[in-house]
Amino acid sequence: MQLAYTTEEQAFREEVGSFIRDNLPADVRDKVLNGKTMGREDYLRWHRLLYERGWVAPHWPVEHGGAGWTAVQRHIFEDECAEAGAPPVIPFGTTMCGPVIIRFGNDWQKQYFLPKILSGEHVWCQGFSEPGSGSDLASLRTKAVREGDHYIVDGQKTWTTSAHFADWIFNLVRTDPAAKKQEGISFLLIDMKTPGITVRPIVTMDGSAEINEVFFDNVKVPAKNLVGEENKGWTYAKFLLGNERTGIARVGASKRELKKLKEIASNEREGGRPLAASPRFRDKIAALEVELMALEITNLRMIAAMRGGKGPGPESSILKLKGSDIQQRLAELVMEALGPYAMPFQREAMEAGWNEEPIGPDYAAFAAPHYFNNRKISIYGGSNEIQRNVIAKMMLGL
Amino acid sequence: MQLAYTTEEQAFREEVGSFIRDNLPADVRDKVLNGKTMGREDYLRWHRLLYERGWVAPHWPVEHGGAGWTAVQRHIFEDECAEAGAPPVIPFGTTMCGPVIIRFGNDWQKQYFLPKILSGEHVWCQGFSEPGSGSDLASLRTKAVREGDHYIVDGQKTWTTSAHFADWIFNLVRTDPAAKKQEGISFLLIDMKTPGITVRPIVTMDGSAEINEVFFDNVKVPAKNLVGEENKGWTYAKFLLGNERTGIARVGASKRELKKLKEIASNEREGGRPLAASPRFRDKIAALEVELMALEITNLRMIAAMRGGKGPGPESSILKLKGSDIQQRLAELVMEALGPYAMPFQREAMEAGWNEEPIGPDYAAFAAPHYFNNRKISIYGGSNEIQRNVIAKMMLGL
Amino acid sequence: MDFDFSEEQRLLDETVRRLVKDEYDIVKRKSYIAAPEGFSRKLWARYAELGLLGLPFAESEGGFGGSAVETMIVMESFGRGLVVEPYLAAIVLGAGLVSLAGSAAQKRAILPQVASGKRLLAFAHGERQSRYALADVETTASREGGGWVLDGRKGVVLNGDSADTLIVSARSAGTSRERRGITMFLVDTKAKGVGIRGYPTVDGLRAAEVTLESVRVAGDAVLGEPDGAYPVIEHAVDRALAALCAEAVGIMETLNAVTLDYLKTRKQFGVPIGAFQALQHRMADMVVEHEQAKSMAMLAALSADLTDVAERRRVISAAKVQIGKSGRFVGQQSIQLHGGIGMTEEYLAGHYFKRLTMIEQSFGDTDHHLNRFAEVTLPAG
Amino acid sequence: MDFDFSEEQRLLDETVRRLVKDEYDIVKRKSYIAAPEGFSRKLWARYAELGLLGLPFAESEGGFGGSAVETMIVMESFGRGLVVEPYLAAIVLGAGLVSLAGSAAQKRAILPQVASGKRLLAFAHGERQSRYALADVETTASREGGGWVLDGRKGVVLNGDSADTLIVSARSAGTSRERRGITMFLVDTKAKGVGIRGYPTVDGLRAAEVTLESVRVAGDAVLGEPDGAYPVIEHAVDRALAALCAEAVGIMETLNAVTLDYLKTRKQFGVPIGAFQALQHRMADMVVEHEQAKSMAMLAALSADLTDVAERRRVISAAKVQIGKSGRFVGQQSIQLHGGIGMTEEYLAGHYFKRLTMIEQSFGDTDHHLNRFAEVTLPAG
Repeated sequence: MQLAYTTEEQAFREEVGSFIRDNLPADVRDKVLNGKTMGREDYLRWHRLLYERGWVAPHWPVEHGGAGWTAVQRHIFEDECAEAGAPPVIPFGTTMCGPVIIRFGNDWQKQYFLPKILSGEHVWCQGFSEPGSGSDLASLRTKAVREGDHYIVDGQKTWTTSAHFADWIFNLVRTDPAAKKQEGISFLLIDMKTPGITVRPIVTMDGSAEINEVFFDNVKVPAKNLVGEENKGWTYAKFLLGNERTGIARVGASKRELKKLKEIASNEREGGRPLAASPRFRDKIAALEVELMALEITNLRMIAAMRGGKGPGPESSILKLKGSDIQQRLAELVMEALGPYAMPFQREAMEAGWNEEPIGPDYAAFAAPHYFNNRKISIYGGSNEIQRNVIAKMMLGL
Repeated sequence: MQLAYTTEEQAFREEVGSFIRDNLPADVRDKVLNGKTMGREDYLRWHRLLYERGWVAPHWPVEHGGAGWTAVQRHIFEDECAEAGAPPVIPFGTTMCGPVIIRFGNDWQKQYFLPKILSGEHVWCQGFSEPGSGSDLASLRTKAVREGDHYIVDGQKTWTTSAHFADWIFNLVRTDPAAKKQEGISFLLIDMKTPGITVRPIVTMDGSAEINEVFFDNVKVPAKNLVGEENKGWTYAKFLLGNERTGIARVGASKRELKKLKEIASNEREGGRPLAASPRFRDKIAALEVELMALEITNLRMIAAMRGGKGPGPESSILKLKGSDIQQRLAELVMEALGPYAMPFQREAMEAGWNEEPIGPDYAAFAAPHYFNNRKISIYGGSNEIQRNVIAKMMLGL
Repeated sequence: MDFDFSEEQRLLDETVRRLVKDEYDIVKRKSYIAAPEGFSRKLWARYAELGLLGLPFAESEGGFGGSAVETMIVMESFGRGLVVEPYLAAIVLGAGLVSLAGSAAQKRAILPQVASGKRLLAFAHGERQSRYALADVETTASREGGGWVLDGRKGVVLNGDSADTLIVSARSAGTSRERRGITMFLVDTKAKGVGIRGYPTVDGLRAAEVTLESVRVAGDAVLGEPDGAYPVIEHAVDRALAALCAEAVGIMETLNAVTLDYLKTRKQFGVPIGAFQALQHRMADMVVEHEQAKSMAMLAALSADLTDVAERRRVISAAKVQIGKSGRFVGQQSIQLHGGIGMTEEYLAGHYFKRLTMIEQSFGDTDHHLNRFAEVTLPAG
Repeated sequence: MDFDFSEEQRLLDETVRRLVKDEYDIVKRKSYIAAPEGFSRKLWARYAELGLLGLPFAESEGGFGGSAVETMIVMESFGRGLVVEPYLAAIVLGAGLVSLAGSAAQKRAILPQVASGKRLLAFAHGERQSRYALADVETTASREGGGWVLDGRKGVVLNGDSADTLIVSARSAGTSRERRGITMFLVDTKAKGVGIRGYPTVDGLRAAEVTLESVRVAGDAVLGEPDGAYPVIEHAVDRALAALCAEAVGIMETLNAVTLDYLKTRKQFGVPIGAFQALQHRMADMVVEHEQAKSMAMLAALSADLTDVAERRRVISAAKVQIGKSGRFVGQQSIQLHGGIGMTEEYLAGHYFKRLTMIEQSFGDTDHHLNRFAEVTLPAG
């Protein structure tokens, strides 16, 4: 039993660190570290650099462009990237749709889509949630009717992150309305430029517009874009949802935010002294740091358990629960640290290129919006209530 | 809108205060304030004094010996008694069984039992819970079979507070095993000296023995001890449980305990200074004091609402939830304040008459046992989970 | 002891409830916010007609002589509807300070204009370094001839960009953070040297950064006793805190109502989500928190003008602590129970949540007031 | 990076698990507690046979050279079974101090006897006023000839009533609460002037109040460097804290297991109570807390002998904070989910809950360690 990295792991870590130092564009890093609005091109610049290095989808099988890393290497990579302020790779292609195509797609799909996912030519988004189906995903109603060698798709998806700049969407559609709800669903790949698709941004309460509604009105989709078999889409969706959850704890990003919180609390003053020196505020930061330390080890333990070839199980719900709580509380403490200066709403200060004098300290503009935006973390990707259901039912047999 | 007492209310308060000062036996008060073991006679001495004053069951109709008080007067009385360290009146006769007899009993029962409840000649206990029926009270199985002018009772009750010194028990028994579970239950009054009754104490984890199992083996009970109609007992039990819940918040007792906590925290030392001056511990006391202030007002608001003649509704679940949380946290903080000196187990120091040198300060012996014992508060009388169910279903219609 | 409103109070309550119900929903509110000043002048005039703007000061001063209970009644309804007009800034604080500290002449000149809606006041007090400490004033006031010169910066001045007159606090004596030595001045926002940068706040209201560069005011611009403004400021802010507590209680009431409604109507897995016990229990706890908060808001209103300052501090700070904790729970959980829809700008819950959140950070957050409370109840040593 | 045990560690784990499983249940435990010393001498001899009593010190000292990881393995199983033998007091602390600070002669004289189970040690350090501050020592040591005279009182000395030898800390220089100036002494419990008042603790263990009245010891009774005991004491206590964390994790494992079992078997309203979502979610949170606690207990074991003292402090205190919070939640909720039966003396859950509660108050509670942690991670100023 030892927590120190092996010599090889340490060397790998240094390799990753130096790659980031040498390549991460300074303006992208600045946006990530300061929570500014990220556009398609911000993500893609980093994506292409990773692609050139062969690190953009390290978890894929080597023959499809993966890196053949161990779970520990993946963790090191993700941790280093997050702490250094590299943007995440948009997960919809590399982490979600790609593995489904690799596992269940036909040869044409593999040859056509996988290279474009890797290179960044195709940015993907995910068409799962619908207005009527939140936690109860299988109740979806967007339908696809086969006509000759096409499907005609009608319906609506929602909460679709990145749809406003995505090239493709992978969609769950109902192909057999008569079947039981899980059994009439298919998995369809749709070009976002197809006529009949409308994207409407959803503004969230923090004022940002990262998510969208996507409307499908008589959208004609070639039948060759069906993944696997018709009406088996639920199986592929479950594979996708159960896959790749080691990053779910978001430990690296939280470590970065903790560091920022400490800087802010040292800079803010209370009665002439740093807020970080006030026993009350200091205790809150410390309590959160302890939780994060524990989560990091819990995450590592689960990664280590995967080395034996076991996939991530319901245990990843533990990581999601604690991870989301920590992220939310970090944003909460940053906002608290600002005191009255959390109040000014400076939406424009969150856009790149804005260089007027900020109201209050330069980190003020992001504080409250981040807190509001982060409330989503315990809602999306399976709400915290769903995660507890998973633990109770799948781990504990209740 | 005003929170100050009226002149009449203030005069009443002073009357109560001076009665307590003049009459409450010092040794009983000492036992209450210091959490020592209370015996039957400790309760009864105070009971008899209240009886002589006409205050032992103030909420009863005046013709049966009640005091004709307003809800505010009752609150003042309870609050003054609790803060001053008077023991509670054992509620099983005055608050539980008495009102049921008054409402549903026959003339003989009223004439025989009510005066003896008032005078303290009969101490009562409650035969509701059974080993198989906790929150699901109506699933009880103790049966009573009619034979001539008697019932023959067989079965077992549990968690029976005061059974070891009670004279009578009011029992829910199943008289029609074929009926639906709520419909075959009767309400039977049983003399604890009847042959076939065995009382076995249940020692709780703090080492005390306040509760008991009560076994009924072929116990012969006169049919005249049946309250109301056979198989209607569930109605009477619901009346009993829904009745008389203004004291449920236990504000007076918590104010007394808060005072004690502050004294202890001022006496204990950390780094040579009073623990109460440590920002961390001070904050915890303060946060709890705020909750208690709020609960006191919430309690008063509900009492005021009852003045219009409305009985206590599901709102009393709010009082139970917050009240139990506050009581438990008070005991928790007292234990924390003791530091290592919460560890010595000095059961004998909790008995009256013990006068050896205590280990640690003289308040140490009670700290951890009280904390352990107080865990019951969120379990008995409808667990906190049941209280939340009540709010959700009866107040909110969920 | 009673919790009933008087007949006049009941009438006021009904009037304000009806007004807010008629004039406020999430769409109308957006249109009010879109106005240059960030609120509806038309509604402001209605409030004046109804006597609301003269509520908290005496009839002899041109007002209606209401107590903090009347303010509570107004603010609770304003919370229910998420009203954006500057009642807190201009009336509770601004007019409150004039009423508490002003000379007869000042009151005569200002308060009737306030009551009629013709003049807006704002309280320019907080500074970048002061956080929540009311005595932390570094803006300076120096005597010059019979008048004064003011220099400094004031931050997050509520509705500072729409005010006609600012009440500016400045240090006329003593050292930074000393209670003694603070003086208040009435300053015309158009006076030379006054710079105002207005902006929206995250909760849909408005505030401003104010700069004072050699601003010259006459001797009669002093509001209250020179060097002795601190007790008045503390009193006015305690009233503002009581008002904020009432507003927060109104917000919680609405949030609980819409969340309960959502639990009953939103279906998942074939049943209303309110059938799930974990959500039922959460909702029950939200109700408990609202009741506790409401109790303390009432107590705060009844204590906002106590002559026993220590007791006033104790109660007001306790109320703010309770409202902060209850509000955080109710706000966060109302969003959580709504799921995705609760996150969106077009749904009402998020707006209530944001305002509730900012109330917690107004005039001292939960930590600040827990400390202020403890200083009374558990004096150190 | 790996979390696997070595082959020897796996064997140790299996051995101790089996031993505890065979020799401990709630009835047997009661019989061990009923013995005069409050534990089973027979089991103590078994531990000696199995090498457990020599585990934490070097083979050259008569031990088996185990690290804090081996101690963790033992203590976690001891937690699972709620073992009452004085492993923490006599081995982790007592033998640990001798091994860390003793001279070659002292080690030779004492450690083999400890390993064989023939000699019991106890650490008489805390005092009435000291709470959790390790430097708060008022018991005095004065030189007299070549020896020393000890005077003072020690409180809540774990297993002090069964020890053959006490390790007594005393102030030989400096002022109260100063780190410098503390010296440790080996004191025979039968020495003249030593008074021992033993008693049970609320968690079923034993402790003692110790009085020292002009206790004379020879010069070679000094353990470690005169005046310089503090760093050694802190190190030994950090090891004890890591051991306590492991014990707590074992306790939580058992509590979660019996609670889950109860949820599955106890029926109310015609279904197992584990069918109620509110209880399912509670149980899920208990599992999460146990996992987080287990992570930190592992990290503590791997850090208990770090040469970087600040880093050791940081990790050990973080672990104690996590175990304190997780343990309180798991303990309280396990009783709550059991309902009435959980309150009774004859059911096992209450005993586990009581020990878990007292672990939180041992060698610094959550507040104490949160502060110690923050002193490293957020140094004041």
